[in-house]
Amino acid sequence: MFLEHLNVFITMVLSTATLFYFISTSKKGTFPFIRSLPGLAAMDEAIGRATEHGKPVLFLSGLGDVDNIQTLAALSILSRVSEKAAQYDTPLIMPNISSVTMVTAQEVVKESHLRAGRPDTYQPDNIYYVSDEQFAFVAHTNGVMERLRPAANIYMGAFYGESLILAETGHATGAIQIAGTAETSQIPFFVVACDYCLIGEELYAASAYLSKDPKQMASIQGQDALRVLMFAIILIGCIGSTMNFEPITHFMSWFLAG
Amino acid sequence: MSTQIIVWIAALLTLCVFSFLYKDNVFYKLAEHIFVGVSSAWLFATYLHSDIMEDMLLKAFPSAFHQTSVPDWKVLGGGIIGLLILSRLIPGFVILSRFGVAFIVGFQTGIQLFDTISANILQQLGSTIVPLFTRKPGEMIKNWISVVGTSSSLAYFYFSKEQKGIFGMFTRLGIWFLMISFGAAYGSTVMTRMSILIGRIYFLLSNWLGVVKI
Amino acid sequence: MIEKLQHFDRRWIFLTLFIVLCLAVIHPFQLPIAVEPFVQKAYNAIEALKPGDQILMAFDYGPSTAPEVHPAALAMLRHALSRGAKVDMFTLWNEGYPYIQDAIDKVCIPMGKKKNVDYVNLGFKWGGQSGAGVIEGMGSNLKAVFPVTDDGTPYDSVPALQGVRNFHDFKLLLSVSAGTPGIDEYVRYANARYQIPIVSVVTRVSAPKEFPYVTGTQIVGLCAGLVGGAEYEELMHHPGAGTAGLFALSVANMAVIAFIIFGNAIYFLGKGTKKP
Amino acid sequence: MRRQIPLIIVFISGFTMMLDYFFPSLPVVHGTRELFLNWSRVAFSFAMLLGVFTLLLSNLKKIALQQSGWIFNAVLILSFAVTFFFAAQYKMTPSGSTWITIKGTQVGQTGYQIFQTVYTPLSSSIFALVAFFIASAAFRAFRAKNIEAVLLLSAAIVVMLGSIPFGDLLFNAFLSKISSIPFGFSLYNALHLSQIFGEHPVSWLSNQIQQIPMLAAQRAINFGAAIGMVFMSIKILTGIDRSYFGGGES
Repeated sequence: MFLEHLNVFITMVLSTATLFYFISTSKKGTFPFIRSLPGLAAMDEAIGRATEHGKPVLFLSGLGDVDNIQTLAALSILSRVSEKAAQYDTPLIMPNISSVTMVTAQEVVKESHLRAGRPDTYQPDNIYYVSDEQFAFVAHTNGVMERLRPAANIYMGAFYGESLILAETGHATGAIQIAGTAETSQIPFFVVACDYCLIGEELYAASAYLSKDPKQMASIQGQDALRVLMFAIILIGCIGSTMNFEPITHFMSWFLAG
Repeated sequence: MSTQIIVWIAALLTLCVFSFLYKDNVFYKLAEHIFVGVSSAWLFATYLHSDIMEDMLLKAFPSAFHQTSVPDWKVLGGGIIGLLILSRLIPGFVILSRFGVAFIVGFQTGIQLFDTISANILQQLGSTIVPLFTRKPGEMIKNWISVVGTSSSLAYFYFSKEQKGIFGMFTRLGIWFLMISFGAAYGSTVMTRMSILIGRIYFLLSNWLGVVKI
Repeated sequence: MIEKLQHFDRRWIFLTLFIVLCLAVIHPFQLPIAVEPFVQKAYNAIEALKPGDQILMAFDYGPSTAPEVHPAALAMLRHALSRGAKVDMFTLWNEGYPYIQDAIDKVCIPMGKKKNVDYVNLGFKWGGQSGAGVIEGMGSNLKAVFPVTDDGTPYDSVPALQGVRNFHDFKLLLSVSAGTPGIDEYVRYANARYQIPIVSVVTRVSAPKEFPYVTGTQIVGLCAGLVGGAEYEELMHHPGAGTAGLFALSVANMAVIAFIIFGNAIYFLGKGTKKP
Repeated sequence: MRRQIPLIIVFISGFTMMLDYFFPSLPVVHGTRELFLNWSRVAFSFAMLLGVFTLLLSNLKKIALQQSGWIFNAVLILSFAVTFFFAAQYKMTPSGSTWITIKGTQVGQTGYQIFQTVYTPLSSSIFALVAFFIASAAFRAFRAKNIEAVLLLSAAIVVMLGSIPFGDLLFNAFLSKISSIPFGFSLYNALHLSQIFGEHPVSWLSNQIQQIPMLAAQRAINFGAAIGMVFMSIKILTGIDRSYFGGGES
């Protein structure tokens, strides 16, 4: 039982340890270098453009419910986007496919308005539920894009078959489009049809990056450390397997058994 | 041409949706509002039956459904969490709705965390590891491409270093692999999406107009 | 001229595509079919079933994806039943329910198979967005998740389900999947925990995402989309909806390639004129 | 303190699942997983009530205020009411829920018919829009502007050709054309290309692209996404990331 999942346990302990190690170093005042992420700079610009044209910003957190980590990352990004929008006094519209996400997003946006010092401009009606059906949600969102002509469309979270419908309709309405998803099958469509696309892990990194919280930034460093480790495992594993060196191959087949 | 009213309704709704391709119009708007209404009602009704009735009430109060099984009060917990989330409808109770969300977030995160480590990291790493030198040249080329492809693409996601110099070249290679994969994925999706459109066209030409016989 | 083409209205593309596909549907041609290795693997896995083996079949798709995956689902069901396997069908998608009925009408009944003896319709079970609960539940205790079959027969009185408790009693999980919950969840919750081999039918678009799991022995065979269905029908020598749709699909692909070439032509011609 | 309670709930429920994963036979956690999953299913359905309530409310408001296009809001309310009236009439049979109609009447059947006549075609028609957009996006964005774009579009074209029988037909026709040119065909022969490619060279190439470089890149994306998810999960469980609750710094 426990021993059966020992490898999973080790990986988890290792990840947690790296995270807390980098958090502890970050407190000493070392602010890590993080390479620029596509679209994050454009996000402010897009909101600014929406303000100039007096158009709203459209934010979608995907089809996931709050039981999907991508949705939580999206809500985390929403928190920063809506803060910016509140500062600029630009309305942010967010149709939802799930009631629980709607509730949570309303909280997020309300808090952002508080942080921006504009609690009076918070409009709960702008964050609303449409339908639990994927394509009813899409049909509605398409209509919103055509009728309200938002100047910026931000798609973050778990998207599925509808990604291209949204992105192409959005393009036709002339909006700046910034997408981010970890759904491997939908990344190509966002890459092709949107102006900027956060690929896979960049979605999670963006949510940490935008928070400007040293603890969150530390997690990006932790992710990188884990990546280096994976790289090493691949390298050592491949060499071991080429030379048929038993200690390595045995260890790998135990550790990577899942 | 079909004489069934349901086929006509379905066909006209299909055309209403397709009219959006020309531009947003009254017919699309009509179809959109019908769809939102119908779908949320339908799903709501199904979830009422399947979850609230069957998964909660039936198990907690079997006698009310003329069943003899032992009542399982624990299942009412779901209802309580649901009510917590609903409580935000009453002003001043917003904090309670957070408790419900917190529960769902916490335990779903807990479930997914370990399964992701196991299935998406460890097992996948296991399949990435291949011998780099073998007797079969074809297999060797394949193995090299996959190892180099995976590791260079993995390097692209490395955030703590500027993509410059040799590292930059390596990540550039990673981007090429990513681009090939996006292109190939796009190409293979064309089929998928076209199948669905063809399904609709079959419906229009065969079930509705009767031009095609299958 | 080039100037005009650069502001080419995309609605012409929509119209061309629609007309071309209508024509292809009206006048189809039979095309030769090459079978992909993953489809062959799926076929072999089902071919290896012995009479009396239990398999689970999940119909996790809806009307929007059915044109793609339903033909392959029917072909596989036909194959499994012809090997004498007992098929227990269910769906985690509310929209998937009618397709079980359709499969029974089109495959099980014409083959003379008996309800609850040769095949079982367990019906629909909602498992939340991720379906984890139901899959987990089925893994430990199938009866707890499906106390009755779709027609109301109590679990214990179904002849086909005698002695079936959980995933360990099944030879194969046949997942026809078009999203979430679907194949990913079965890999994660059913295969990772209970090691049940999975044969899957997926949409073409999600197929590449599953490729890693096919080589990783988690999924033992994979049929991708309508083409996968046509290929499976070819292996079974029983042409159906998959084969019929293949010509129209081919035309559609050629049309998209033509649009790409056209787009590039405009781009390069435009570049030529801009330089001076 | 009020801020802390949700975080404590997150931690406890997450930790319980951890115990369940590593010590499934521990009496304290045994069965909690199934119970929790049942709870969350029920809770989501309850929450849908909230969504539906707000949906109806906002539409009724628009009708009451006679805002522009209120007639469409009326259509929405009407379609909801009619569908719900019929769909809700599927009856609970004593043995569980089935799709059996009330005492053989056709009421429940009508609900199902609405699903088949309205829901199904609308859902698939909207999805079918992707087919049009996939063509227009290919036309617009697949332009050979740089090496990345060239890789993107050539991979797409090869896979598109390779997944249909046309691709091989075209290529083989092309081969028989160049066989009339002595040099072209002898080059093909000299490299033993036909032995590698077989009878279906284009679909062979398309499969290779999908199974080697594409799989490699996708693995990397999956790794990245998984790493990101693992760290996000740890941050959520330990309360470092609470932005989804709307608030940063407690």
